[in-house]
Amino acid sequence: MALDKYQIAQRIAKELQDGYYVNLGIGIPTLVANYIPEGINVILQSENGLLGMGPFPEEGKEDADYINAGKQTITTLPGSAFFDSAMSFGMIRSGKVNLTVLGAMEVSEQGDIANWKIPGKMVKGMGGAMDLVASAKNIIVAMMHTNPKGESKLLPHCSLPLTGVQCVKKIVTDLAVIELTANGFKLLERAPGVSVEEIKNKTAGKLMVEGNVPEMQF
Amino acid sequence: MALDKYQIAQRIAKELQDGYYVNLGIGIPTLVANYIPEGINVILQSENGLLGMGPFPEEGKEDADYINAGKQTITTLPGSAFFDSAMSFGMIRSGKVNLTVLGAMEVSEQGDIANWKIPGKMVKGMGGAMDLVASAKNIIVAMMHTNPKGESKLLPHCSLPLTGVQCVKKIVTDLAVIELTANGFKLLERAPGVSVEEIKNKTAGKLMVEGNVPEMQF
Amino acid sequence: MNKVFTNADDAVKDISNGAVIMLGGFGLCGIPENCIAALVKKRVNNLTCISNNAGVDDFGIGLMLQQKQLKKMIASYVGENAEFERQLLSGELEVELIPQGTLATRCMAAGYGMPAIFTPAGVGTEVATGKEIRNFKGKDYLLEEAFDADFAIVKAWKGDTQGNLIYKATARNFNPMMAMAGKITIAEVEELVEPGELDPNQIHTPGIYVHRIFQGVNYEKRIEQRTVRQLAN
Amino acid sequence: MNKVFTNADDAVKDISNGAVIMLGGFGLCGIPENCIAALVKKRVNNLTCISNNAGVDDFGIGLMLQQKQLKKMIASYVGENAEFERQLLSGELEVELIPQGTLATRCMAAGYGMPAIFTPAGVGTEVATGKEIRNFKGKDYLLEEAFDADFAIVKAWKGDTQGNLIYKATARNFNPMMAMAGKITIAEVEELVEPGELDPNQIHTPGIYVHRIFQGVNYEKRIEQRTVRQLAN
Repeated sequence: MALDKYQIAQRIAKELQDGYYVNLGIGIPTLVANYIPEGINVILQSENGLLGMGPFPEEGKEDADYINAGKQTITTLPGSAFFDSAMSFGMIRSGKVNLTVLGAMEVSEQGDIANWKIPGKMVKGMGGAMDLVASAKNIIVAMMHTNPKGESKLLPHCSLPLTGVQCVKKIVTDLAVIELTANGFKLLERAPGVSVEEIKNKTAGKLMVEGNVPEMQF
Repeated sequence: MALDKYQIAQRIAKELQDGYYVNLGIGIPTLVANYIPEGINVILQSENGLLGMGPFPEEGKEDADYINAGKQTITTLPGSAFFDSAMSFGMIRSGKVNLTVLGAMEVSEQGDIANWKIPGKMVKGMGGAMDLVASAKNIIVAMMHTNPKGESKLLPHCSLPLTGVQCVKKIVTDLAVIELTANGFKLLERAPGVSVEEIKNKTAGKLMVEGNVPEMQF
Repeated sequence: MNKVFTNADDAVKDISNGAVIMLGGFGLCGIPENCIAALVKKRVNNLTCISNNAGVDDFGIGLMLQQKQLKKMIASYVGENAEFERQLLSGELEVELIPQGTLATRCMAAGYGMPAIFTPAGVGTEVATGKEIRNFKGKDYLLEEAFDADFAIVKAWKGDTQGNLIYKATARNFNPMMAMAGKITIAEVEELVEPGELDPNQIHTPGIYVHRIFQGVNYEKRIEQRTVRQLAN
Repeated sequence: MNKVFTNADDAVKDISNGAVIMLGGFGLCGIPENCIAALVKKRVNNLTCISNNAGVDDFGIGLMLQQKQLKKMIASYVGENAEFERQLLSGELEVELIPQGTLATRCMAAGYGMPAIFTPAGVGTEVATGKEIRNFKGKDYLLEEAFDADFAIVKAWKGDTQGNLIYKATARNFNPMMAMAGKITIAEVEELVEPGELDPNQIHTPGIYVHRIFQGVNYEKRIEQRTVRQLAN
């Protein structure tokens, strides 16, 4: 059965390691914060200027001056630090952020990603995504395997304007965990009960399948 | 009579205007701070990271963490701000410092300045001088008119390695106030009792003298 | 040397049609509410605005968009503004969308006296169109020029009459870089104090960068996405 | 994730011969005294040191010079050190003197992920020799590359166990940029506290930049030019 967005976040959380500084994009990536494994310490970077992002505030304790990159009200944690946007993207560009998780509209076999613009339809802007994908050492995409029309979002080449090139390392969808290799997409894990065949059918780009592909563990 | 170093500083202080941010180099320039005219507010920038430098501390109140660019113990004033060296030279490069006063070994007719190195003899380094002369809008040199051997320090061309090119706007020496023009040195004022003839004799570069040259007023 | 202005109307008095203006803030957080209101009231137009976002329809820069005061908007994300999208798609508004880090760093470059910077953001995308690409140690970077703004308008938490500023929490965002970048920098603060009341070790923007300062009034500080704690899943 | 080290010996243990090291401080102000002492004790050699100054004969980096531990020194001003001058003139020590702002900005560039910066400092002088010159809007600038240091060693006033740092007064100087620039950054602090004890709004170096931290001991904090107030003239 395909994962829901919470389970996608839960699976991605397993990629976290102790001491990681992590930037979580808007949408499913934000949910990853709810599943940080016990016993490891992960520090969330919010590119508007905060390290050590805490949970949402309790009702009535929202402060307009405390927001995350999704403009949501947030709190700090012991050890948090505020900084300006130049320093924020400085730490991103200099590779200090260990992992970036973000959503995508399309990912190509080469690891290209498109997630900021649909010509003639949607003009929202790239925000910090282009900086993040151009610099992060490790980039995981969290997305549905297909778009609302049922078309694959894992393509030989992106059709939409790119956000970055050859940068995605891993994709976690509702159906699969996929690694980006020199030879294209490689299937690492299946969602529980989802067949290799179904994943193949819903992956427009070349998909390598080696041996027995295990089901995701939670 | 030739000025002493205190009088040179005193004469330079007359160039200060209300609201000026000023960087004073080591030596005679530092003394300028003692002669800031009444009624005007001048803020001193120390390039190691302080705006609003105050006087030296009282005996016994020296703090090793409070120093100026000459490594002297200093104090702050109400409204002071500390910052790092990158921001310090940022404000210098972006032209926020209104006036820079520094010493020199040689100045040329073109406004070139040499003050950091005597090949084979003295190797101290340029410190912040190259940044200051490359960026400051207004640069006044404070120096003796001649070197200890009696040779002119105002030359057709500098013989020593340059600190910056075509940057000096004005020179105040023990003998004269001189402006840098497209046509070379221009004599503006004489030290009290010093003749135009003497200044001419001690100026190796071309010196323009127009009309009656007034004595400096203090 | 008096940097203190009475109010926003006074501080923005000489901003005229066609000016290039930077405005601090991220979303609606840390925006110069008072100055925006004054610019709306003043109906100055043909402006080029440099700001991370374009506000929402009825707050922030959105208020100026409603009155069609903008000729051009340079931003990184404009997703919450229907009027913006309408003006963009109809061609009424010129828009330059650039990566957020590039926006921040082009402000910083101006404030630090650097004419241009190199960034990898946008390499291989349409953002790179027409830009110089240069390879350093095997990686490609775009050459991006420093901004050149007539005015920078920022919002701080506390400030003193010499122009020293302290921002609060994530309301800091673009404000410090923009404060450094303006030919004339106008700061509105929630609390204006005398010199000496701010700890010199804690100042985010030294006064040398600030030309005008005033204590703002009636801050709404609207929250864009009020989100409160709930149990996971 | 434990960033806390016992002491300087522990923190510099893996700095080996030939390493490229940045050291914070301006003159003797804000220098990492404990780490310098540990490097002297360790007798690691063939080092390239990037620091604004070279200390004095018997303190700061001067202590390493006495033991001939340096292969190369990159600094802006080295005027207070006779042993330095001797090694330089005799050719024992390789020296690169660069403008102070260039030094600061090349550190900043590394910390901000910018491969190079443009600065007007040194145009027309021997500092420009062999460097690319580029004109922007009528003014010439030198292209200066970001530093690439194995270790950055900085000294802060207060720090927490997550690596957040606060510097004191002018002891800040080069420390924040160097902290950002090291592949491995070691911070020694006068006071090491638990997370939450430092105000997140007042942190100068966020912990993400700091890999190792320890509370230093026995700070001498030597004053180079003790100067006290006297009547003018």
